[in-house]
Amino acid sequence: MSEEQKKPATNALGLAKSEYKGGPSTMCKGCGHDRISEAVIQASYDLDIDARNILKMSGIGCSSKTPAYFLGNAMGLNSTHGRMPSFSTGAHVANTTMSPIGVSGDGDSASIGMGQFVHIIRRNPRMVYIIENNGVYGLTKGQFSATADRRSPSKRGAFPREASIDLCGLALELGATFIARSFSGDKKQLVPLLKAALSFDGLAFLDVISPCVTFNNHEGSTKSYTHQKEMGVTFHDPHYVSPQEQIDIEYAEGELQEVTLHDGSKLLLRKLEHEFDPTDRNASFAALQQTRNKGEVLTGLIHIDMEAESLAANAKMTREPLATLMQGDLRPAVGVLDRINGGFKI
Amino acid sequence: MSEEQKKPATNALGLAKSEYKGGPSTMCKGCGHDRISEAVIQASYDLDIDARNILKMSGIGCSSKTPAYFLGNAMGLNSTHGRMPSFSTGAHVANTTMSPIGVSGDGDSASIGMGQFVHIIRRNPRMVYIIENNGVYGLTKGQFSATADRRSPSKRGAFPREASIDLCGLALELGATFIARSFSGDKKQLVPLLKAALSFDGLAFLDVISPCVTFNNHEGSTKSYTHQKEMGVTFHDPHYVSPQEQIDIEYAEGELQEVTLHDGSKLLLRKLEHEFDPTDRNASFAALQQTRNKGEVLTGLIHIDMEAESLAANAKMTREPLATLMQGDLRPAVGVLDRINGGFKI
Amino acid sequence: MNPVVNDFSIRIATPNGTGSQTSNIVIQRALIQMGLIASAKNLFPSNIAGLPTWFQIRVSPGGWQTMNPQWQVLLPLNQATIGRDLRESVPNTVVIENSDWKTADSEFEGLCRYSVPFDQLARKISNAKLRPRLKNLIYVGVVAQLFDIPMEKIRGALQTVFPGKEAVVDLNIEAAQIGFDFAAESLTKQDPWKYAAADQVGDQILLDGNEAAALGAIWGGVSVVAWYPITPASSLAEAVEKHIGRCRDSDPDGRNRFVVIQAEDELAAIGMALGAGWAGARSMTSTSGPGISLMAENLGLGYFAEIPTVVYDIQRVGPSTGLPTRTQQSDVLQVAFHSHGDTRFPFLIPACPIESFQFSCQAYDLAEKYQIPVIFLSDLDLGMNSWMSDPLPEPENDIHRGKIATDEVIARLDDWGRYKDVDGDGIPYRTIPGITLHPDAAHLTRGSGHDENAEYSESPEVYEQNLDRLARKIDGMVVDLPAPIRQDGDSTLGVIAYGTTDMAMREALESLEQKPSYLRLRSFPFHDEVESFIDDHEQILVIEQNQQGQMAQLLRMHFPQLAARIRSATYYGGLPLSAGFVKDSIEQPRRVEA
Amino acid sequence: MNPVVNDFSIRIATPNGTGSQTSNIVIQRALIQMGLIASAKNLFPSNIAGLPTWFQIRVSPGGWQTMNPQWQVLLPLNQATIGRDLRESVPNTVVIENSDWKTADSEFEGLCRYSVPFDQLARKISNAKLRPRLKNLIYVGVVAQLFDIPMEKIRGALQTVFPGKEAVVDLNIEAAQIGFDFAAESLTKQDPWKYAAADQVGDQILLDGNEAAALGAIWGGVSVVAWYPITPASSLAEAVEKHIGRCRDSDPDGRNRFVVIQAEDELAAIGMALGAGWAGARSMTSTSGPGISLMAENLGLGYFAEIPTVVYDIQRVGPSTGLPTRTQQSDVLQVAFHSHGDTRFPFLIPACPIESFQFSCQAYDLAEKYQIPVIFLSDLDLGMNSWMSDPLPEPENDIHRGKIATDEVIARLDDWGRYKDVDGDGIPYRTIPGITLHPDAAHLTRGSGHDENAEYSESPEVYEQNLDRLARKIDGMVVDLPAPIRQDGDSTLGVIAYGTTDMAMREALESLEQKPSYLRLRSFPFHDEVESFIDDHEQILVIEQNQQGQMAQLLRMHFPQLAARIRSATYYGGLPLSAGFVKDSIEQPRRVEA
Ligand SMILES: Cc1ncc(C[n+]2csc(CCOP(=O)(O)OP(=O)(O)O)c2C)c(N)n1
Ligand SMILES: Cc1ncc(C[n+]2csc(CCOP(=O)(O)OP(=O)(O)O)c2C)c(N)n1
Ligand code: SF4
Ligand code: SF4
Ligand SMILES: [Mg+2]
Ligand SMILES: [Mg+2]
Repeated sequence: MSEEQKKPATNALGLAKSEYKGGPSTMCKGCGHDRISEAVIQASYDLDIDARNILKMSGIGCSSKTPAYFLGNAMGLNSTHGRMPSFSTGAHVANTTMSPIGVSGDGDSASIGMGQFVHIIRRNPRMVYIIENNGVYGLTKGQFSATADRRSPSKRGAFPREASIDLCGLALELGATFIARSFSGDKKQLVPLLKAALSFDGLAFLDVISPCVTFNNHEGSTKSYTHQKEMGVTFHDPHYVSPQEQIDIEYAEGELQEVTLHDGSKLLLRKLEHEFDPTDRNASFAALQQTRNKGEVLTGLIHIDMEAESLAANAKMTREPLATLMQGDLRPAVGVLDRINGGFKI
Repeated sequence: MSEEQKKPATNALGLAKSEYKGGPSTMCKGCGHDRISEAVIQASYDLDIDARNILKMSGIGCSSKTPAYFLGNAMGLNSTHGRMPSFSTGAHVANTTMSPIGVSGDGDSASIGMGQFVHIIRRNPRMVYIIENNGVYGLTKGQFSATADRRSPSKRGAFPREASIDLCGLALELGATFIARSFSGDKKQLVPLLKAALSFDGLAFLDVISPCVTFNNHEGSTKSYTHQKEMGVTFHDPHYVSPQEQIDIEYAEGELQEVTLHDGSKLLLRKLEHEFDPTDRNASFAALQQTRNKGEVLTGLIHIDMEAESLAANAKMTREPLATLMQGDLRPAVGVLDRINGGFKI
Repeated sequence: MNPVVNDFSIRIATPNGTGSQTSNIVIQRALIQMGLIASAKNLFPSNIAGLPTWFQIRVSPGGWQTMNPQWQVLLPLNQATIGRDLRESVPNTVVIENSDWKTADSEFEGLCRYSVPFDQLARKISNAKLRPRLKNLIYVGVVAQLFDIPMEKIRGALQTVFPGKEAVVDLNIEAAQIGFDFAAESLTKQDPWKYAAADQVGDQILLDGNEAAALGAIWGGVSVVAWYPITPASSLAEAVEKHIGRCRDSDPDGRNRFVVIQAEDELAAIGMALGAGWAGARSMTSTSGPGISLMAENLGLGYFAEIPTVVYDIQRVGPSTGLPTRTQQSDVLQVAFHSHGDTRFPFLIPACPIESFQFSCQAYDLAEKYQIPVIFLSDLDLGMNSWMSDPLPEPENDIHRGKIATDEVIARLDDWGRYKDVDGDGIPYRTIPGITLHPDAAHLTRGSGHDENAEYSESPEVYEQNLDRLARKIDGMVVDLPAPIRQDGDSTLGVIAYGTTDMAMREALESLEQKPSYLRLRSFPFHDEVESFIDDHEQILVIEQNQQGQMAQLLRMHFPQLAARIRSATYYGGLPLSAGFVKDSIEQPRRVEA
Repeated sequence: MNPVVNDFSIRIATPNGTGSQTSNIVIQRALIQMGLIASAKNLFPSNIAGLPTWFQIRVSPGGWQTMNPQWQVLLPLNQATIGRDLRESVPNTVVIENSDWKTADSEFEGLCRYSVPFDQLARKISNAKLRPRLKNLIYVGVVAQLFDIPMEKIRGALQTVFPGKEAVVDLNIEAAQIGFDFAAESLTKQDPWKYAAADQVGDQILLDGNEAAALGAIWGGVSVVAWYPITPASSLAEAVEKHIGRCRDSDPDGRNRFVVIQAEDELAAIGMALGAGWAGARSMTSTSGPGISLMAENLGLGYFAEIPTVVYDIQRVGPSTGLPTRTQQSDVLQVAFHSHGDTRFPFLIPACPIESFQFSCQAYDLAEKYQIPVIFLSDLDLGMNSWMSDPLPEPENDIHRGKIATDEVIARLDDWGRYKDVDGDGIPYRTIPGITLHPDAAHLTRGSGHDENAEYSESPEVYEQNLDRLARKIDGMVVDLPAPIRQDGDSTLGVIAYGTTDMAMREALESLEQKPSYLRLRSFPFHDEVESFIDDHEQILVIEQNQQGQMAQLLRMHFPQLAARIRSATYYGGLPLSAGFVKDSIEQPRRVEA
């Protein structure tokens, strides 16, 4: 082996990809969630991210365990079931210089966590919000989640009694600023979308279909690998270009839509069969409607709103971390209390 | 005064409208909520409802207090903040022969109650779900609710920082089977919609704009009487015809859409300016989108789905009240336990 | 009749939402401007407009701010309650009635009656549009004339209510003057009560406990506030929001060094507060009964994962929705053992605005030093009623953030671990994400079983050791918690109270012949002094505002050897506690159980 | 070597999710078919596949089903834990090792070692596709051969696991036989342990506490089940769903006389249960730690508005997420005083499957009679481990729905009111909407202050009276609650335990020279017998599975006169309690605090 071959490739920070790993996964073999962890590792490595600036946030579930299995150098908080959004919001405002990556499950977000899911979208803090969507409660052994759809039987053959939730449709209705759907089996699509999400100043929501091989990958399941391969459709291929990079891919005129993200990076969307501008909210609605009506699962960037203000901007927050403010910054100056007391004088 | 004039008018049950009242209201004078109570009284009277078959359900808030002020002969449960949906679901399944009318506020349902709101829509129990929507927390003195929109300042001039929720849009996205919006100041529209809701076997959701005169009826508020009068639009006038009644109104050909409800009653929709078929979910989406884009508030029947199954049907529930099943119905027959024990024999 | 000066209470009954609150406050403030400690209890309904409210203003030579369950002067200005108001009045109570109303003369029997044609007088108010509101000022004038409050004090009080709005003050004065003139001309003084200027006030200020606590939070360095509206806690978060931008300097770009988020509910509010605490900011949330219940699960995470935050529980009457606008001390057992599993939460119990300020300020240091959610346990009486108080004192101590595992600390410590008890006090060194960058620092904080290095573990030994360390940590907190205040008496009886019960206790003690000893608890877990106090007395009576004697129960649990001598006297009707209840409980045990 | 018959434990270590569970159960069942009480403890991780699991099967002459913390036979078939498994084994432990793995010989020092080439043997399994799963059956055969379990019992056991699937049974037997044959040919018995047919079992059945409780609910007449998945409570609701349709007759149209709803979370689950209880159906929900915390607010409404329902709390290790698959008894203080304000919730504590069935069944009568949420307080050890038990007995009592304000009752009673204490027992007559049609019946149930007629009231007297009535009502419950079980010994020591601690207690008692008295609590509030038991003994030791000695605390609170003699011994590592712990605690107090 030559000297060169021995040294692993490194990124601009001089880090090998392996340094973006976490502990060994305890997921079942073949679980979609592991593929998503890999995509996060890939995206972080490619983006030369210092993991120590990432906050890994999660709720409870198999999916919510995965932050233990990526970015081992990042700190994380495995919170309570369904409450990742509020913990993330708090952590985010405490230190807006950090980038939170929130990982949740369809049970965690669409069932018990629905309230917080809805309200974090309204609040729009800067973070990446990934739902590892398998249509079941993996960790509690295969009960239906709220994204299980009526046509999709359980392993034992029962069908969900309730209407399923399309998380992307819901996010769109609620005014989310960055909505994408992808598939844990489609790294080529997922990684650039994750990169774009990490470059976005606002809530970047990713609904990632992530089959549960143990409880929901059987025939008839609409969250299985097979189903997603058959019924998944997309309107464009995403390609992420960092601020430093040149756009070196050649496209035909009009074939490409370019979205410039907050940090100057670009998301290039190579159009496929259909015309569809994800910056146009009405078009996003239409695209979703149209595919759903056909029983298809639309993936790709579904909507992006580069105009909306994020929570920190909206709240006119300092760019310093609140977490490190000192006595001098926090405690009002001597004399202020006298003034206050004076105001209470009758 | 002649004998005849003295006697108040009565309905088919021989009840005067006053017998549909509740206790004296403790709302502020002019509060929109009181108008909604009146509409419930009117609809119940007109429909010859025996109030003892109604369950009045609510959460916490000014709005949630109103069940005390209508249908004094009905029993009710004033539950906890944001949890009316779950209490109603439980009460409903306990006795499906009763009709629950759930009353909630925008704070109660769209803030703390969002999770339960979403999930009761998925479950589709037969009930009327009214949100008395004033864009504020009335009872806790005027904080913004999640339906407060960004353009609408508080009394003290502050603007909401977060995107507002369109409850009808949300319900539609979630697959609700009956969605209407109305205005507490528009009895002519609200009463027939309520009647249709009461005749519907499934969740009939009514988002009723109901101005809070004390905290959110000032200039600039988008939940004020003035704003609703200016920006409210509707696509059709509703007219309710009970199963016994003849359709005695004359309409031009094609001017009328007729929806036959589960109990055989009909909701007649007289078309106004626009073409719009509320039984077509895509059309409902389009109508909402279109009006929202113009800053208008669409009222009227927004969507109705006569095909969907209600919870009780879906769960193959008996039509007897579970509440009155006796020992003989409930406890398994003698011998069954032996069989069960046998199954545990190794 | 000999005049009785500065020693009586006025009760004003009105429907709420009619603007009478301004008039009531004006009377209180005018008295304060006369140099009197005028305490006020606002008994308001859970409603926005139309339901009965009572406002009770007390002046006493001792300057007591306890609620006086009896009143000497009554203004029954709410037709819905007039009958009851009169019936509840003791003989000779002065009644200022609306003579435009038809009330049976018999109702007034034994009472000293002044009739005022309020509705007629109101017509004299020049500004017709504002008449419905200004009308309330007429009774202010009547009270002023009858009991000797100079009209310039009324004006002075109005100026504090409408600062800088002289035109408004003039309109109000005009209405008050109408009442004053009527009383002067048409009423003949037949009662002994009067006010006279005195020197009780000094440099005292008037504020409510919630506002004091809010300021304490600001001085304590809070920077993330997440809350959900609920009476009686809303005004605390709202006061933080009101003051923080004005008290705390912006950053060089003029941007806020804080954020206040109105959450969608209490589950989210505590989640945000804990998320912020975990990420290193000083954070808080404020709530009451239903909200504190909803926080159970997340508080358990905060406890077990050792995340600092401050939770203000402003207690109201429970259980359930209870009486949202009435006061109680009935969350004690709940907060002490909140959440499932073995937990124990420290709480602080202020008894006055200054303690509200101080304990609130201190709570942030405690939360960070001990890495735990700290509960600030106040109540509606302290939180929402206004109290005369010495000015809020500048905090004595600088902000202390406790043990932080900075990179240097990790490098220095031998084999640091997030949950390692390096110093033998049960307190580990915590990291701050983004600040602690040492290669060993990264870990996943979790509510599941974890070892000293924050790694997931299902080991029984690791689990037990961790719980034991937590217990040690919390036991150790007492050295930093506000110590109980002991005052020895001349009896074998020791009385224990806490929080707002203190006011009634102190007033009652003053009036007792034989004085029991008095220990005021100010925090949990208990100091050793609590045990020695119990040990020093043959009998212990715990006086508190809940049904079950919750603090007495907590004491019995903690001092089983002494439990037999602990009795309890409880009031739980929702009104601020009176000295009379305390006195009676001590003198002739009533509602006292073993 | 003298054989030791039917008195040892086998511990099987495997990664979870590999199908070993079937093999383990087959061994247990084969032993049962031999007439042995074979108890099993499944120590599984909070994970779906790949993490360590231990399964421990115990047979003893006494038929004890307590966990034996030591094992005499070990199958360390998980490479991730083999080192630890060997180290934790006492000398002479029999080890059945996988000879295909490289484990240092030194690790086996002092142990009795049988080497089995499992991987090689697996290749003999004819069905290649199923080999990975069937492979586990090989150790079943080895165990059978070594310890004398006849292969036809293995077959019999497989038939109970795969009823009616002879082909599957054959496949499994083939694999087991490979192990059996290998052992017969290649292993030389060097240890004393063996099984022999006996007569311990009689007509006993094998089931877990959750399934028994589920059946109790069905026999108790539950018709509305609302739940949210959580370990270790899910299997209870799932068992109701499994059995109810088969046990309860449909209506004449073939439609269900029940409904099971998987709620979106625990807040909704308890809301649905209470809504149903309010509307007159018998309802339940099941949960554990985090879920019971989330139910706090709504349970308070149920308490205060007096709504019947049954809540199953299957305790796991807390606080917070804790160890979801391990057992504890640490929600005691929380459920006793759940929710804010003054509350007290009755709870039932089963100690075996029969009590799970009976208490569960009875809970519905109690909930309806006393109009209150009743908590069924079990734990993971009872709920999820399988237990040998006498057959479930037909309930003795008919269903009783308590005091219902039917139209006749209202007409008969003088001035009925929803919350009126007509009979002096604190229990009012409740209405059922749609059933009670009397014109006076209608009212609005609420969690806010209300008078006897369910009208909103802020009156302090009304509030106090209502809380007092509630206290009376709950005090009165003891006559109907399962009484404690007392067993007098020959010592001045009295030991108190409850729930699953009972198994360890009874086994320990058997082995003690001087026997303390033993009182087993079965419910809260406490019966008078509890007080007299404490009174009768100089020292009281409460043994329980939590850190703080929560039940001891509860006892101290309730019997302050006797509190001084109550000590507590606690285990909280999450494993099922052993008799050894109990014995040690009694003999040589360890972890015993004042
Ligand atoms: C309050 C609470 N209720 C229930 C649970 C049990 N629980 C753990 S994970 C889970 C569902 C997880 O499903 P999902 O989020 O879809 O994750 P997956 O395992 O499918 O990735 C549940 C119900 C819990 N931990 N906390
Ligand atoms: C758990 C809980 N949190 C907070 C409150 C306080 N609270 C009472 S009503 C209310 C808001 C009501 O707003 P909305 O539902 O819009 O009703 P409105 O008064 O506007 O009709 C709040 C926050 C409560 N009762 N319970
Ligand atoms: S149970 Fe399902 S979701 Fe969980 S780890 Fe296994 S495959 Fe993944
Ligand atoms: S505060 Fe607003 S919502 Fe409440 S009663 Fe008054 S007007 Fe109505
Ligand atoms: Mg899932
Ligand atoms: Mg509102």
